[in-house]
Parts: sequence; C-alpha cells; structure tokens
Amino acid sequence: MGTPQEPRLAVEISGINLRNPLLVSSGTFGNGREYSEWLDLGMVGGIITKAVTLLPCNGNPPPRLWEVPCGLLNSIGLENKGVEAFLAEDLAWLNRFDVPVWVNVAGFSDEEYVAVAGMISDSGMADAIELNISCPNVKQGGLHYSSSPREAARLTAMVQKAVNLPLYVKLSARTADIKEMAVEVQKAGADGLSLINTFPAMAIDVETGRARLANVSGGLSGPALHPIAVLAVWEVAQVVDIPIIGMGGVWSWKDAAELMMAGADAVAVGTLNFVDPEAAFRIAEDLGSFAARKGFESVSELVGLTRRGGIV
Amino acid sequence: MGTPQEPRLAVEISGINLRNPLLVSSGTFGNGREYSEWLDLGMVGGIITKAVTLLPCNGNPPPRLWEVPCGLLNSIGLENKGVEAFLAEDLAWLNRFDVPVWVNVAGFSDEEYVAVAGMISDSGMADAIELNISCPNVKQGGLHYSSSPREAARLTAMVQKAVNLPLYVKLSARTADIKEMAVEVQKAGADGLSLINTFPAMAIDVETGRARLANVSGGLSGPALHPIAVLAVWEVAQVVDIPIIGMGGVWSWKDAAELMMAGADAVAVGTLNFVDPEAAFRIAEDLGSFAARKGFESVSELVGLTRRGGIV
Amino acid sequence: MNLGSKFSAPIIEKSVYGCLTRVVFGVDQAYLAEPGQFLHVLCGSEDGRILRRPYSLFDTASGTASILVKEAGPGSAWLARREVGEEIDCMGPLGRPFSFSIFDRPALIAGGAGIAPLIFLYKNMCSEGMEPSLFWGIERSGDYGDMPESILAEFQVRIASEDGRVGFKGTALELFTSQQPEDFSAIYACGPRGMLIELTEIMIGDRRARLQLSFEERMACGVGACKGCVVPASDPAGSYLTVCKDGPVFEGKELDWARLKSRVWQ
Amino acid sequence: MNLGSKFSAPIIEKSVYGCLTRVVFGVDQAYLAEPGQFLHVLCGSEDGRILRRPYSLFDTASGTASILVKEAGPGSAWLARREVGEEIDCMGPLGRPFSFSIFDRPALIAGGAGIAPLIFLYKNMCSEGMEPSLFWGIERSGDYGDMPESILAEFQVRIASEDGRVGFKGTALELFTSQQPEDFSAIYACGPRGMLIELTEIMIGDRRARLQLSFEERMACGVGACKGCVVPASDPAGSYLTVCKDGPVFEGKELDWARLKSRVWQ
Ligand SMILES: Cc1cc2nc3c(=O)[nH]c(=O)nc-3n(C[C@H](O)[C@H](O)[C@H](O)COP(=O)(O)OP(=O)(O)OC[C@H]3O[C@@H](n4cnc5c(N)ncnc54)[C@H](O)[C@@H]3O)c2cc1C
Ligand SMILES: Cc1cc2nc3c(=O)[nH]c(=O)nc-3n(C[C@H](O)[C@H](O)[C@H](O)COP(=O)(O)OP(=O)(O)OC[C@H]3O[C@@H](n4cnc5c(N)ncnc54)[C@H](O)[C@@H]3O)c2cc1C
Ligand SMILES: Cc1cc2nc3c(=O)[nH]c(=O)nc-3n(C[C@H](O)[C@H](O)[C@H](O)COP(=O)(O)O)c2cc1C
Ligand SMILES: Cc1cc2nc3c(=O)[nH]c(=O)nc-3n(C[C@H](O)[C@H](O)[C@H](O)COP(=O)(O)O)c2cc1C
Ligand code: FES
Ligand code: FES
Repeated sequence: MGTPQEPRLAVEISGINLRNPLLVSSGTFGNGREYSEWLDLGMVGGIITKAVTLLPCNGNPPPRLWEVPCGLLNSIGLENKGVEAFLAEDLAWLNRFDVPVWVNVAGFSDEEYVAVAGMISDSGMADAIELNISCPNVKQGGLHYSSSPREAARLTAMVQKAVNLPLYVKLSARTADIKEMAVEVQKAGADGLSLINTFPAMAIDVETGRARLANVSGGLSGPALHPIAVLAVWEVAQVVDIPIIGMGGVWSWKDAAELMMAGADAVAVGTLNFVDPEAAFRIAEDLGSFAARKGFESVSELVGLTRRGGIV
Repeated sequence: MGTPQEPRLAVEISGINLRNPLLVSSGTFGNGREYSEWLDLGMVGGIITKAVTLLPCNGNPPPRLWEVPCGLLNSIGLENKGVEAFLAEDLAWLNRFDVPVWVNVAGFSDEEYVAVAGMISDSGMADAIELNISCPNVKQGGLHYSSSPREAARLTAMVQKAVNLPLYVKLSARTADIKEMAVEVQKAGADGLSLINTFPAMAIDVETGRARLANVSGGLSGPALHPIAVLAVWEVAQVVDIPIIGMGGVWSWKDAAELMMAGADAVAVGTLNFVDPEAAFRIAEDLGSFAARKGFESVSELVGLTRRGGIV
Repeated sequence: MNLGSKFSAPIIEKSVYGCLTRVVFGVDQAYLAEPGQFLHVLCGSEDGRILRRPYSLFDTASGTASILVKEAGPGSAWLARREVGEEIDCMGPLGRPFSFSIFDRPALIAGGAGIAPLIFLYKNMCSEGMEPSLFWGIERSGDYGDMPESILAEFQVRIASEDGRVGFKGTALELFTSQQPEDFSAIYACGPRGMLIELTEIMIGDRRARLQLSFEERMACGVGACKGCVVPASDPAGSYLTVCKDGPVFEGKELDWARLKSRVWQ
Repeated sequence: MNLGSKFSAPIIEKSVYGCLTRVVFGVDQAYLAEPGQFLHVLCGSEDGRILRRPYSLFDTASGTASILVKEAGPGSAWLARREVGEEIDCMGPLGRPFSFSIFDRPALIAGGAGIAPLIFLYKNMCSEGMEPSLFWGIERSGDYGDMPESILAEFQVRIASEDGRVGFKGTALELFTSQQPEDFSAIYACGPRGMLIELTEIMIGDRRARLQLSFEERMACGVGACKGCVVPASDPAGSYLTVCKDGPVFEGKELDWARLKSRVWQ
C-alpha cells in the first residue's frame, strides 16, 4: 500500500510500505473518518486507529481534558463502539483508502485482548495490530500489563498466537526500565514497538481543590512529553531489532527527525493532529526537504543516526 | 528554626519548624551561597543543598544544559567538592542563617551513601538528610536504586542506621509503581519523602545528529514535569503516613497549592530559582494570601485537601 | 451543514463592547456558516498553551465572519488583543448548528456572552420572515458597553439585567418565564450551564423536545476525533455525545440532565 | 566587582545596526558594571522557553545600560523586537569582568557580535589614558549596518571583513597576526569559540597568560548555582569552571584547551 509521495520519503516496516514515515497515533485521529474531510487520508504514512475493545465502552465521565504547560491531560478512557461495530463501520470504511492501518487493541482481561486482536486479524482489513498495554485511563488492563515485563510478555505471546498480522506493542515510559520491557516483549514475539503512550499525570483546580479530570488522573501528551519519548526510543533501539514507531510530542519535522535519529523507524503524530489535521503530511514534506538538504537518498538513513555518530 | 513570616504560613515537618512551606530543591540553589546575594536565606522555608558525595566529583562534561518545551534538561552529574569540603566550607557557612537545611546525599555505592550521610549527621549542622537515589545523571548509584523498591529499601535501612536525623528519600517518577516504592522505603525507615526528581530524557540536534548533552541523556525539570509530580504526590500520599516534600515544575503559588492539595506537606521550588532567585519566598507570600482568601488559618489545611473532597 | 476548513484569516475590524470584543475576520466570499456553529481558533501562547479555542460565530456576511470574544483566560485575552491586519489561524465552521422551521414561534434566550450565536440565529430567522423573541440576560448594565442599546435599537429584544438598570431586573430566565413561555413552540438558548439546566427544569416532559441548547465543554480537536468534549447522552446505556460534532447545539431530550448536573465544571 | 540585582528596566532607546540591535535600558543612577559582565534577561516565550538569556553589557552611563542583541533564535528575536517603553526583567551585572593594568599595551580582538564587551572595555581603557588597539572581524561589510563606520570614526579600530569590502580582507585574527602581535602585552578577545581556540594556538606557553577571553555557554542560573555552564579548567584533576560566575572572562591559562576543543558546541 501507499504509493510514495516522493521516493526519498518511502519507508518499509514489518513488510508494510508507507509512502512516508509519518503516521497518526492512536486516539488522536479518531478512526480517520473525522479527518477525512480535512485531508486525503492517503497522504499520511499510516493510520493507527483509536483503541477498540470487545464490547462498546462509554469511556470516562467528563471533564476528560485539561491543558497543562506544553501538554494535554486526557482521560477519555477507551470510549469506542466495540470491535464488531468497529469492523463493520470504521475499518471497512477505512479500507477504501490507500493507506496502511494499524488497529490499536485494548482490553480489560487477557481474553479480551486475544479475542479482539483475533477478530481484527481475521477480518483481513488491517495491516497490523498495536497492542495498547499502556493506557493510563483504565483501572484494569492498561497500566497493569505495562508495569511488569513478565505480564507484558505473557500477553504479547498470547495475542501473537491469535493473529497473523505484524503485532506492535505500545509501551509506556512509566516503568522502571523500558529496555527490559522491550526485550521481554520482543522475546515474546512482538514484531514491533510503539513508543510511547501518554504519561500518567494529574492536575488540580486550586480554587475548588478538586481534580481537573473527573477520572482524577489522565495521560500527559504533547511537547512536554517529547524529550522523554526521545530517550525511550534511544534506549530501546539499542536492545531490540524490531521496528519502532516513535511518538510523543511531535510538533515539527525536527521532533520527528529527533525520534528517527534516536532509533525510530517511523514516527506518529498525536496531539498535534488536534491543532492541525494536516500536520502528519506537512511534517513528512518538511522531513523530505530536510533529508534532501542533507543529501540523504532516503529518510531511512536518519534512523539511528545518533548512535552512528551523527551527520559526518 | 525559622521564625514564621506569618503564622498562617508556618508548618512543621519531621519536627522541623519551617517559616513557610516553600523550600528550594537540591541542585537548584547551589549551597545557598550563590543566592545569598540575591535574597535573605532566612526567607525561604528551607534549603535542600546540592548533592554531596564522599569524594570531590567533577561532574559530566559540557554541554550540560538543554532547554526543551516548558522544561530544562540537565546532566550536571553530581559536580561537588566532596563531603569534607562541603561540611567545612558550605554547611558551616549555611549554619549562620536561621533556616532549616536538608542535605542531599548521593553516592556511587552503598558504602558511600552510608559514609556521607553519617558524616552529615555527625556534624550536627544539618536538620535533615535527603537521600538522592534518583539522579538520572550518573551511571551507578542514582537510578539503580530507584528502579527497584527492594534496592531502595535496602539502602534506606542501611543509611537510617548511620544517622540520627530525619531521613528523607527522594524518588523518581520513572518507576513502574511509585506507591510500592514509597511503601517499601517507609517500611525501611524513611522519615519523609521528596517527590520527584528530574525525569530521564534526551534531545538531539537534528543538524548534527548528535545528542544535545555530552552525557547523551539528562534529567527533565520544569513545568513540563509538574502534572507528573502532582500525580506522584497524590498516589504516594495515599499509601504512606510520613511527610512529603512535593516538587517538580513549581512556577507559581498555584502549582505549590496543587502539590499540597495532592498531599505534599511542603513544596520545593527548583528550576524556577534560576529564573527568579526570590521565587520561593514570593510563592510563599502568594500562598499565604490564597490561604487567607479561602479562610484557612494555616496553609497546612491545604495538605491532602483534594482527597478530602476539596474546598466545600 | 457546512464542511469546515482550516484557513488563515486577517482581522479586518475590531470593536469592543465592554467585556466582549467583536473580531471580524476576512474570509472567502463563498464562506458559509450557520448559527450555532463555531470557529476553532489557534491563540498565541506565552505560557505553553497548545490547543485551539472555540468561539461561536456571531455573524457571517459576504466575505466576513465574526465572533465575540470574552476574556476568560490567556487564550481569549490574546485573541481579544490582536490588531486589525493580523492573520489568525482558524478551523471552521464546526459543529451542528441550530435548526428551525419557519412555522415555529421561537424564543431565543441568551445568558451573558451566550448572545453571540443567538443574534446570528435571530437574524437568520428574521430573513426567513419569522418573528423571534430574543431575551438577553446580563449581569450589570455596563458590562457589555453599548451593545445592549445598539441591539435594542435593531432587534426585537428584551433585556434583563441583574442590577435592574437596563430592562427587566432579574435573569434572562426570570424574564422569559414572565412572558407566557408556553406561547413559544421552540426555544433556543445559549449561556452558562446553570441557566441551561434551569431551563430544562422548567421545560419538562414533551416540552424538552422544543429546546435547542448550545453547550460548552473544553475541547481539543473540535471535530469529533478525540472524544474529549463529551456530555452525557440521554440513552440508558450511559453513552456520551461530543459537543464539537454532535453539538454544540443539542435538543433538550438528547442529553441526560441528571448526569449533566453532577458534572463538576471548572 | 559589582553585585548583581534583579530589576525591571524600561527600554529607553533602540537602534538597529544590521543584524545587531542595540537595546538601551533605563537603570538606577548608581548602576555600575564592568566590561565583560553580562545581563541575564528574561525573554518572553511563545514556545515554552523558560530560561533567561545572557547578553554582554555594551556600555553603561549615567542611568543607562545597553546591550547588543543578535537574533540567534526565538529569545533574542523576541528581545530585539521589543519597543521603547516596554519593561524588561533583568538580572545583573553578572560574571567576572575583564581586568587590566594601565601599564599594559592591549590588543582587543572581536569576532562578529563579540564586539559588545570589547567596545565597553576599549572606552574604559581610554578613559584611563591607555591606547588600546581594537581589531574587529566581520563577515560581510553590510552585516552590521553603519556600525563599522561609526566605530571607525570614534575609535582607534582596525576592521577586517571576510569579503574585504571594509578594511582588511580576512578574519580578525589574520589582521591581528599581521600587526606584530608580540608588541602587545595583553590581549582581550570575544568572539566565536573557534576564534578563541585559534588565538590560544598562536599564543602558546607563557603568552597564554596574557590572554583574557570572554566565553559563551548555555546558561540556566547565571550566578554559579546550577553548574550548567561549565568549561574545562586547566587543573589536572579535570574540574570545571562556570562561565557565568568564574567567567565569562577567563585568562588563557585557566582553561584546558585540549578538552575545550573536543566540546561539541551546538
Ligand atoms: C462551542 C463553544 C462556543 C463558545 N463560544 C464562545 C464565544 O462566542 N465567545 C466567548 O467569549 N467564548 C466562547 N466559548 C468559550 C471559550 O472557548 C473559552 O472562554 C476559551 O476557550 C477560554 O480560553 P482561555 O485560554 O482564554 O482560558 P482558559 O484559561 O483556558 O480557561 C478560562 C476559563 O474558561 C472556561 N473554558 C475554557 N475553555 C472552555 C471551553 N472550551 N468551553 C467552555 N469554557 C471553557 C473555563 O471555565 C476556564 O476556567 C465557547 C466555547 C465553546 C465550547
Ligand atoms: C556570557 C555571554 C554573553 C553573551 N553576549 C551576547 C551579546 O552581547 N549579544 C548577543 O547577541 N548574544 C550574546 N550571547 C549569546 C546569547 O545569549 C544567545 O544568542 C541567546 O541566548 C540565544 O537565545 P535564543 O533564544 O535567541 O536562541 P536559542 O534557540 O536558545 O539558541 C540559538 C543558538 O544560539 C546559541 N546559544 C544559545 N544560548 C547560548 C548561550 N548561552 N551562549 C552561547 N550561545 C548560545 C546556540 O548556538 C543556539 O543554537 C552571549 C552569551 C553568553 C553566554
Ligand atoms: C486524546 C487522546 C486519546 C488517546 N487515545 C489513545 C488510545 O486509544 N490508544 C493508545 O494506544 N494511545 C492513545 N493515546 C496516546 C497517543 O496515541 C500517543 O501515544 C500520545 O498522545 C503521545 O503522543 P503525542 O504527544 O504526540 O500526543 C491518546 C492520546 C490522546 C491525547
Ligand atoms: C540543574 C539541576 C541540578 C539538580 N541537581 C540535583 C541534585 O544534585 N540532587 C537532587 O536530588 N536533585 C537535583 N535536581 C532535581 C531538583 O532538585 C528537582 O527535584 C527537579 O528539578 C524537579 O523540580 P523543578 O521542576 O522545580 O526543577 C537538579 C535539578 C536541576 C534542574
Ligand atoms: S473536541 Fe475532540 S471530540 Fe470534541
Ligand atoms: S548558568 Fe548556572 S552555573 Fe552558570
């Protein structure tokens, strides 16, 4: 899929061809539909859909958003219509577009993850699965797995057996050692990693003394998270040999280039989509110009450049 | 120590009387000397000195600083003149001022931590010790302890035996479960907790492809960290009953009030000192006005207010 | 309903009415928007704000679109202080507008800055030959500069002020209920959440169906993608509707008023 | 040396010399500063910058203090665009200044924007009855507006331009070495790090003792508290000196030039 917009920008990860390395991250682009009025979905490198669960899920009560310095707290809490409706309405619709789709899968138990991932895989309509084991907004499921490499690996192995699509596991930087986590998840059969999810955080309205979010805590995204994401990618890229999709606070082509130089094979734009629906495409273009200016034949040459000593 | 500037602002933690709950955090106020030209040191609630190690330490090569959106990365790397010179030159000097002093202790091995903490305690010149087990800028010592509750607890217990001062342990939010960490450290004998240290992070200069810091990674501080700090305090305050000094991105009295409402007994100003040396004092004054406006007799009434349902 | 777009528009006119600043953007001649829709505006940031800010459209006319900005915080303060000539990054028009039938006898009830979409609606209704009644409640007479006077001159409007110095002494709702509310076959309202909730308490049962209320919630995307700006739907499963896409205008019966009341708005 | 303070000062004058903007602050009559010291300025932030920015003092005279700002990024761009009348939050004067003895025969070597502290120094030397020689290297003749001309008119200065269109064709250092450098008993320099390093390579052995160099490093506190802005000291233990407090002016022999050369400056 994905005819390259410029040969220099084309990348391939897990056998999937992207016209450019700029994806849109889960939960920040709806399921594509909301943004299809704003840009040609075929112009982004890939779409990672919003978390889908076995049953419809109402999500957390509002308020669900709070803006913090250079960041956003959200506690959406996996609101989605359940895997059946997702397949019939959203994924089928997305398939009209010439763009690779990662489906972000969440659950409240092992069995749910396995069931949903299996259904996605069987549908034949997705290019890859992204296992969301790091959502900070649900009591069970989310951070439970991502706080223990053993649990994360166990779930990865179970899901891997149920699918025949590339399986990406999405990690959180809220962990003692993200390297260990990544290594265990790779050993358990992950085909790729998504780094990083929002970071658990909180804000209080001092006038009332109450939490800003009805759910009390939420996930921090946006530029505030970016330097944490760069380090996560840098650390993990040294210990795994599966592809990494880097994300966290990408606000310009420089941020995307940083993640790639740190070791990401592709990059996902998240919160910025809310400000500029065309951001992923625009950043891809800018990244192409940068690569051209530096004399790179392919943006892939940026991947891991820092480890190789930088631009010489 | 510490005659209150306004009765409403006075707080007591671990038997130490602070004239206001606004301390200055370790590494962001030198050892007081650099700022003594800028404000009367007796005006801050307390001073936490820069990390001191057994032997003099040159720290990391420059560049050591990089500014990121709403934050600062630093990789100072424990530059200090060693405990002997610290005691003779800095701590003795600091003792002239009527202000409580926490001495931040770091080390590269168990023995070093114990030795330094013991010397500080024996000197009779400090009010408390802050055990820095979460410095992101040294290979050994720092994050090694803070990534494992067991290791953190073991070190805490060893140091506790060597000192007869209140022992605060400073934690990082880079851990799978900061609650577990806090509980273990309390069990091991900690008298208080400091939350949170800088968060490991990284930035790359995309023009050269090289890390912005010579040490490659550094610690993120500043407003970007604040919502992460609020959650850390909130989570920990629910599982321990020792005092908490909250810190991370305090930029105004509102940020300080947030940390206290989340459960911090006192608050430390860090990176902001670099921008405004009088910040801690100014924020204390503003916090006093806020408490007065809300009809609180003591700022202590803010502590844990969110848990108690907010302002009713 | 019009599809939104992202565009950069110059400010071509600015006027201040007390706490409200009318900002007029120069837009494409073909620009169309309906009352109740909003613009999602990127406000400059000196303090690390990153999100856009939603503003109801106040009017659109050949090549212009305007909003009324009330300073509520740093984003709106920034916007209110822009000068004529500056280019502003906008997305819109967004959201579901008010809908009306020319056979209705409509009451339009505005609280404070909630006047913006209702004047727009009022004008559209008038140009369809309808005779809407507009009730506007303000806090103190001086708060909106000479806007009350100029609106009074132009429209069929009744003003209520809490200090009683212009029009009726009381709130917009008190004024409305003093006016045989049952005479109106459709009611349109925009204002503080408390006012909207009170209104639904007056309009119970079937009468809720006649209500169209414009809601506010903190937004991120403004286009229905993030599910951040939700309000509780009246369906028994406890689901939510987005203010930005399913709203901002809702019919009274679409929402779960009991849950809405318990929402802690800060 | 003067103790710094934190103050808010109005801009009372502004002038532009090509890429440099001279910003003159109104300060206390008693305000004293020495050449080589700097002001640590809080620049407004639209992009989440939080730290101050250091600027060498260009001159101080009864009730004024001025700096020369070169746009290098968002902070300096913000500062250069302030208008007369705006209040700016400053800390300073900070840092160790140049020191000189009236018995010396000094050469002052400036690269580009490094001219600021050296003109200040030059004037102070002149008022002590000394006759310093000032060498200023610029890239292209037009880069600094009419500053070269006005300086030439006022001071004993030799200009080198890389395009050769004003003065000597070449760099400040080439110009300096063409002028019997051994005649000078003290050398003061400020400019790009490469220039300073080259200078120490010319001035080897004892002659390094005659060098006073003004350094730049990224700063946070500006007062020696954070240890962020260090340069390697020449002591064998491998320790560091802070640019903000131990410097920004260092004697050639205080620093470890081998380690300095390997520093990756971005
Ligand atoms: C559909 C819609 C239409 C709106 N139309 C108008 C309008 O025509 N004129 C006008 O002046 N304002 C309007 N608002 C409110 C406006 O968006 C907020 O006042 C603005 O976002 C505040 O941003 P700030 O940065 O100035 O303040 P902030 O510091 O972000 O917030 C200040 C206060 O404003 C309130 N607020 C912030 N964001 C929102 C939001 N999205 N919705 C409701 N309240 C909020 C909160 O109570 C907060 O405490 C509308 C909001 C919505 C959702
Ligand atoms: C002691 C001292 C004196 C200085 N005097 C002057 C002066 O008189 N006039 C003047 O125009 N500039 C001077 N500078 C440099 C000035 O501080 C930087 O250009 C400014 O901080 C850049 O900030 P920014 O936000 O515009 O750009 P940023 O985006 O922060 O940086 C842009 C570029 O400027 C450089 N830079 C940033 N900060 C520093 C720093 N602290 N030191 C050196 N280089 C830096 C880097 O190469 C960076 O890539 C001085 C610096 C120091 C340390
Ligand atoms: C409103 C919102 C909803 C999100 N929903 C999901 C989700 O459903 N599944 C998931 O894995 N990540 C989700 N994320 C995390 C993002 O995909 C991304 O990992 C994170 O926001 C960091 O990137 P950013 O800083 O560019 O936004 C969400 C983020 C936001 C802001
Ligand atoms: C330059 C710098 C040096 C620091 N040095 C130390 C240190 O020596 N020991 C320590 O425990 N924390 C150190 N810290 C961490 C701070 O004490 C504080 O925990 C952290 O910066 C978060 O607070 P802030 O966001 O208000 O700065 C340092 C922080 C900075 C920015
Ligand atoms: S603001 Fe994103 S769904 Fe409404
Ligand atoms: S900038 Fe802090 S020590 Fe120099």
